[in-house]
Amino acid sequence: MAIAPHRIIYLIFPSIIILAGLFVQNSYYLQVLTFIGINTLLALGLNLLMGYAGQISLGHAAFYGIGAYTTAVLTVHYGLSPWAALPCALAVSALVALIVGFPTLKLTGYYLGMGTLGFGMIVHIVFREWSDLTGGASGFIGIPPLDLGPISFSSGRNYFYLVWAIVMMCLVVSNRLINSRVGRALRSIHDSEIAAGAMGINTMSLKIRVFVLSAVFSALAGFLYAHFVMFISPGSFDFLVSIRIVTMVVIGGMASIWGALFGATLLTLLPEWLHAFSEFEMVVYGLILMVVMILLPQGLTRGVLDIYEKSKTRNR
Amino acid sequence: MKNRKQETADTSDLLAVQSLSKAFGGLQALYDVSFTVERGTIYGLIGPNGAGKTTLFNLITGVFSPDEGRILFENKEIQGIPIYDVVKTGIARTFQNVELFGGMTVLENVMVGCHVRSRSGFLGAVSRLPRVMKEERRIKQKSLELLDFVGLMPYSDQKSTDIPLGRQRMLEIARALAAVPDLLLLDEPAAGLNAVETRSLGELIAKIKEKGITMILVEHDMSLTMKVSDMVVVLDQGQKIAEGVPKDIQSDETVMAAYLGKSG
Amino acid sequence: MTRLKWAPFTAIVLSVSMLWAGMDITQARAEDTYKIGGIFSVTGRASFLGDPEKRSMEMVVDQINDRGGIDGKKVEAVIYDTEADPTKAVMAVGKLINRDKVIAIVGPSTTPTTLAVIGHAERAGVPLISCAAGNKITSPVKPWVFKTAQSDIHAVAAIYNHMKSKGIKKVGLLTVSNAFGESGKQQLESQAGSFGIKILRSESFGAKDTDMTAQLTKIRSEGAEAIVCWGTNPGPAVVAKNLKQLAMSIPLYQSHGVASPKFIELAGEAAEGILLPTGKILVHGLLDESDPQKAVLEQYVKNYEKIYKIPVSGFGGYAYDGMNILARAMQGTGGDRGKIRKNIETMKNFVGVSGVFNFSENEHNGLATDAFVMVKIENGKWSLIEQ
Amino acid sequence: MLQIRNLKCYYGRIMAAKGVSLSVRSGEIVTLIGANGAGKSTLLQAVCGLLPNWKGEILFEKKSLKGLAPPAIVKRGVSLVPEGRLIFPPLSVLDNLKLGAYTIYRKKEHERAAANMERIMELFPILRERSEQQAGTLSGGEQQMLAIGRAMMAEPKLLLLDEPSMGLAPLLVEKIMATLSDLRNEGLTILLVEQNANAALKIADRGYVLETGNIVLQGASSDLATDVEVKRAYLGKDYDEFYEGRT
Amino acid sequence: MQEILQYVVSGLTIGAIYAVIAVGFSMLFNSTELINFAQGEFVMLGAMGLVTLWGVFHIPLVLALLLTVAGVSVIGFLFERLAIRTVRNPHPIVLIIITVGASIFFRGLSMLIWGKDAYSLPPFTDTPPLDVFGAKLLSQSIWILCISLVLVAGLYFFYKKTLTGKAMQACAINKKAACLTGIPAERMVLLAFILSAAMGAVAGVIISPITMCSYDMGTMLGLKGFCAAMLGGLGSLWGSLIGGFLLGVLESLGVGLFTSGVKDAIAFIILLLILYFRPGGIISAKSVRRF
Repeated sequence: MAIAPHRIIYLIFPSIIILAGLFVQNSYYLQVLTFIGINTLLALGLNLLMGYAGQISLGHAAFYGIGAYTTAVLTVHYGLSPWAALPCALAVSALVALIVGFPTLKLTGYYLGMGTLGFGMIVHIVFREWSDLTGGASGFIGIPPLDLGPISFSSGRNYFYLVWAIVMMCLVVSNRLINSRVGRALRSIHDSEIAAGAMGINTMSLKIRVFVLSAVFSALAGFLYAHFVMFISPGSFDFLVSIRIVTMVVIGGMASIWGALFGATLLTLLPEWLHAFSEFEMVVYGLILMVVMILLPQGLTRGVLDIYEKSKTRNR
Repeated sequence: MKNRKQETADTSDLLAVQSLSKAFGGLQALYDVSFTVERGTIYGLIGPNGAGKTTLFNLITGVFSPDEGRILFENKEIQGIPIYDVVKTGIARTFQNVELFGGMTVLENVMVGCHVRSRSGFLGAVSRLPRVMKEERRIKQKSLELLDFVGLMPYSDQKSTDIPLGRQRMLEIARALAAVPDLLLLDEPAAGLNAVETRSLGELIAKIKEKGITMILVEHDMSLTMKVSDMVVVLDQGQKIAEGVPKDIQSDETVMAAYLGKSG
Repeated sequence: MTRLKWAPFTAIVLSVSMLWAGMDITQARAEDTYKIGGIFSVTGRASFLGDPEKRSMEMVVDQINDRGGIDGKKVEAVIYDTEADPTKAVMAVGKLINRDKVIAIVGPSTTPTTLAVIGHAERAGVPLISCAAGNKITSPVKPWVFKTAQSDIHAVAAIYNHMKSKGIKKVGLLTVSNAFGESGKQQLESQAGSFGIKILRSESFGAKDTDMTAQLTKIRSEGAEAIVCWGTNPGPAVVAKNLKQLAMSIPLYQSHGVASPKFIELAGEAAEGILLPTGKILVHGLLDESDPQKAVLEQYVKNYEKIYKIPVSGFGGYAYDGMNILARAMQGTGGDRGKIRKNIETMKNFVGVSGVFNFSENEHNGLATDAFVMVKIENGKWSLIEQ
Repeated sequence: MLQIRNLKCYYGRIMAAKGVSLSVRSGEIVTLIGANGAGKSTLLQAVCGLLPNWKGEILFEKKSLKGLAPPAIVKRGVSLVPEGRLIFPPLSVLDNLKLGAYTIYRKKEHERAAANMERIMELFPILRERSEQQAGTLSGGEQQMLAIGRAMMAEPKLLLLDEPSMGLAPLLVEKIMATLSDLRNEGLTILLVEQNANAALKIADRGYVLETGNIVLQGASSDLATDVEVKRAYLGKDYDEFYEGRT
Repeated sequence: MQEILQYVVSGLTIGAIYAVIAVGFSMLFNSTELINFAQGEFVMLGAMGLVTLWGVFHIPLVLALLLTVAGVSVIGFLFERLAIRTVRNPHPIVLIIITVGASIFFRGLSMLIWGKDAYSLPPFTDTPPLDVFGAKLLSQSIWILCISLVLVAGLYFFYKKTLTGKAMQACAINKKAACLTGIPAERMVLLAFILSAAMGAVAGVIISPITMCSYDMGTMLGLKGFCAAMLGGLGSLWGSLIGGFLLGVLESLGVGLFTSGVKDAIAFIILLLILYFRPGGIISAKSVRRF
């Protein structure tokens, strides 16, 4: 290899995005791409927690929702500018993650899964029942679009660029994090918690910090979602959404930043394709999940590489 | 980085274990064990299965806290300190079952070892300020030096679990050394190694000793233990039954009985 | 190890190729048809609404085309499923407006999905005729958004009128904890005062709950004279059963959300004596010949049952009306969205399945309280209550 | 009866047996001694199918045990009394024993199982006394008896024992060993893995000394008992001299 | 006072259902350390099965019950063989996704078979509600309470008295030791799967008359059942039973004493509290006997 591939990727990837923005004329596709971007953020955040720190969360939609509802409440009820609401949304999400993280991350395995699931459920019920603030089950209307001086992000193309610029930024942040002192410590927790402790890593505190970071990513996605759709309702942040985020991470391939991108792309597009199956959609979707996990438990990104390598060695 | 004291003449005790006891449920894993480790020496810790050797290791490194007794390291009490702070005081360890970070390369494993001797955090990682990058370079260089020291340089880019077991043991030692310890605890470093590997392990231990690092060695390969240790402590059923230089231990009747069963 | 370095490329190549496969690059065909979008929750938790709506819309479009289309041009319906998911609804509306280039949209089926897509239709300037009931959709009025479903306001008014005539003053509410129930609860609470009715207790139940005796017990302990249950199947049927089991004999009012034969089937004997407001479709056979809607209703029911061989549901009519209103508004516009919008807004006395529509600049629903009739379930059948 | 040829097996990533060959003849007690980590337990686990990926040959009554799962090996007539006894603590003593005869009950031969039970009870009268008690409440020695009894319920032809003396007082060790001796006299073949070399060699006919995955010594147990090499295997001798000989 | 009694009675009915589902979870967890997120779908299949056999084809009730439970057991058998046994890398996260996939698959399949409508069934016996000091106890509730108690007692008997039951316990206690006594552990895992599917089916069958059955009824029931299992101590039979009843009664009292909006939140708040402060559950599976 002449040039390290992880460097080239930072050229290729933005070019693809810029080109996509220029050539995709149809704003429906831009819309789909924007949703893919938002989902990538979600998957990226959870991937840090699940893929790198090895801690499962079945309640991540809660942070997604907290991000969305905080900005909605602040911009609509208190008339704040969305850009002022953004740091608040991230901070609220981080604070909740901090409070919840302390007792929850002491749990392991299925118990951790159940703890996070329960948390997600409770937050969902809060969204639904606190109707004075959240608009209750019928949802929250009138969220303003994003503007930055003269640039309006209400158009599909501008929003597409905004979302993907943020995705790009988060990809870089994640990548830098993973390949740093903290990132190595994080990955060491995944591989052997006891050895990590013996290396002087305060595993509990690190786990909580990653949990908070991953909550912030999710809240960012929630913020973007809220100002894109300009309407939110509790149904968009329920248990099934949490599961879908987990699925994105697992199907894409855990412990690969780019796997999150692929997982998010697949899981966003899959339902669109499956419309062709109409009535069979759920059956096919369930089958795909099962079959992928049975055959390629490493996730598709890694799985496809494995298959490619095998065929290469066989041909030799 | 922590300043290393050049210890040559000073032979004061580095570690003192004083009447340590620990019970799990009804099982008394360790009962009233005391011994001291001199700076710059190698201490062999032996005993049959279930004698409490690993428990002792876990107490010293802060995995558990003792029910009773004290652990003095450089004259400071360290019992009950959480595991990650114990490392900071200067105690590093390896593991009986090779606890490498399988998802990382050989080099990265050692770099994790540098954790306590470096500072940059989340913001540093993301910002990549010159200060952070400098530290990163320093960590990398230090790790490469250590790999060279244990002879793993050619493997630095391989996945840590892909190299042979013997090398993995070496890697664990390099990783522990990256924490710049004063005291290194080796938990059965020769288990599963062949004769050649065991021999180079012995040589490595000698080299580490030359650097002035004190070691406690739990090992079943008696030939190795007896060869490298300056002092040997024998545990049986949670109690210290003998302590002395290897020659004496090898001919000690109590030790013999503990291992071979009471004869006659 | 080296192969892991290729993971980013693999991920990107896979993602991009998937996107490629997902986009059919084919250009929209020449404008020889009027394309109308439909978005209904054909599957998912509101499929009881979306499924008949989709059928009804397809039926109308076929009828129009059989008559030779609008101004000689055929009409083509492009229908997508929202699964009652706001995100999917937004995507579907985006697809309709930008890819299929539809002239107008009928749907979505539920209030949250409608609220989610309103902004997008407004910005694109596409007339949208929602089939959902929520008041928030048309109040305040948004220029491009209309709806054909009777508002909760009228349903609540119908119920309270009936209570007033029976002298009931103290009621307990039991609403489903979703958008439908919440909207109903708001109306019930805000209108109670003007009818001199006092709400003693307001309880809720989950859409999938299996037992509501606890809520009913609580309402009973407050001494309510009647109970209003606001929900869609199957929850209200459970309420009806539980009420019977608790041997509570106070009247039970249901909402128009259960106005389908399915409710009687689910509640069985417990359905006896239940009162509810409904569009006239359920009782079309009982209507007086003089009723303006009678002919429209009978034709709709006859056609629907002939084509689909299944009993008509009370909900498909929303899409039927929506499509018919659209068809009338499109005449002579040549597909100009602005003109269509204007035509709808000025439409008067349009007799539909759900009622007689009179739109105006400030009224984008166009229905009045007379769109509802109160019915009672007797001997497993609907019977009309003369007001 | 049991022949092991050039057995290599891995325990995790550690090669725990590096080409071990040994044989057990019908009706004898063979003991396998050696220090911790010598590979004794691994060897037993390979024989009874708990370690599926071994190389070499294991023949029981001339038939290979390769690829058989533990239950199938039990049916062939090989039972293991595992290290740490691994009784089922919440179940009663009686139930523990019954489960030992699982394969026999499955064949609907209830009388045979009952007869076995009677025999075990005679062998270890204390188990009869405690038959209704939860097995977890037994003392260490009683648990060891129960573990042996449970294995005997399956009517093994070859009984494998992994460190039966571990954690027991000397008096109890003697008692257990005496019982094993009795069983041998009744015709049972026994392969005994022990750290307690003295106790094991006292009842064994032959012995093997295992060190770091290799057999370094074998012979009649009376010879081994006095051999200095045995001592060396446990306590090591001079390092250089020793490794010179092997590399 | 009468109200409180009514809440308790209502809570016991719904609690019995949670209990049966929880027992299914616990049994499986005991033998396989696996959480089956498709357990709720087995409940749904049980209910829909009875709707079809009894409600549509008018097969005699008892026969329909047995056929339904048997049918769902077969599905459990196939599920274990095709989806669980074949997993190459049984990491918990992978298994969670597989069972979630299975639950979506089952839901989709039932939507195809039974459509999107809800169905209802009459109670097993048509007797008026029982009056317990003013609180109404439905005849179906009595059925539910009896059947679930009989079922758990039956399971208890199975574990206590039969050799197969003891063998299953042995596998749960220590798989290795069980193998060494000649117990075919894999078959026991399969049996655990079948039994837990059957438990789910029974739960579905007995609740079908008091509630409405539809293809998507299972998810929430499954989650609640899981909460109950956690509450009582995952892996403990009696714990699950108690956890189920407790959860039902607490929910019902929550409606009565607070407000119905927070009813579902109660279940999950209790779950969190238990996890934080007593992760072994009320009856800790670790310190107390497992069965």
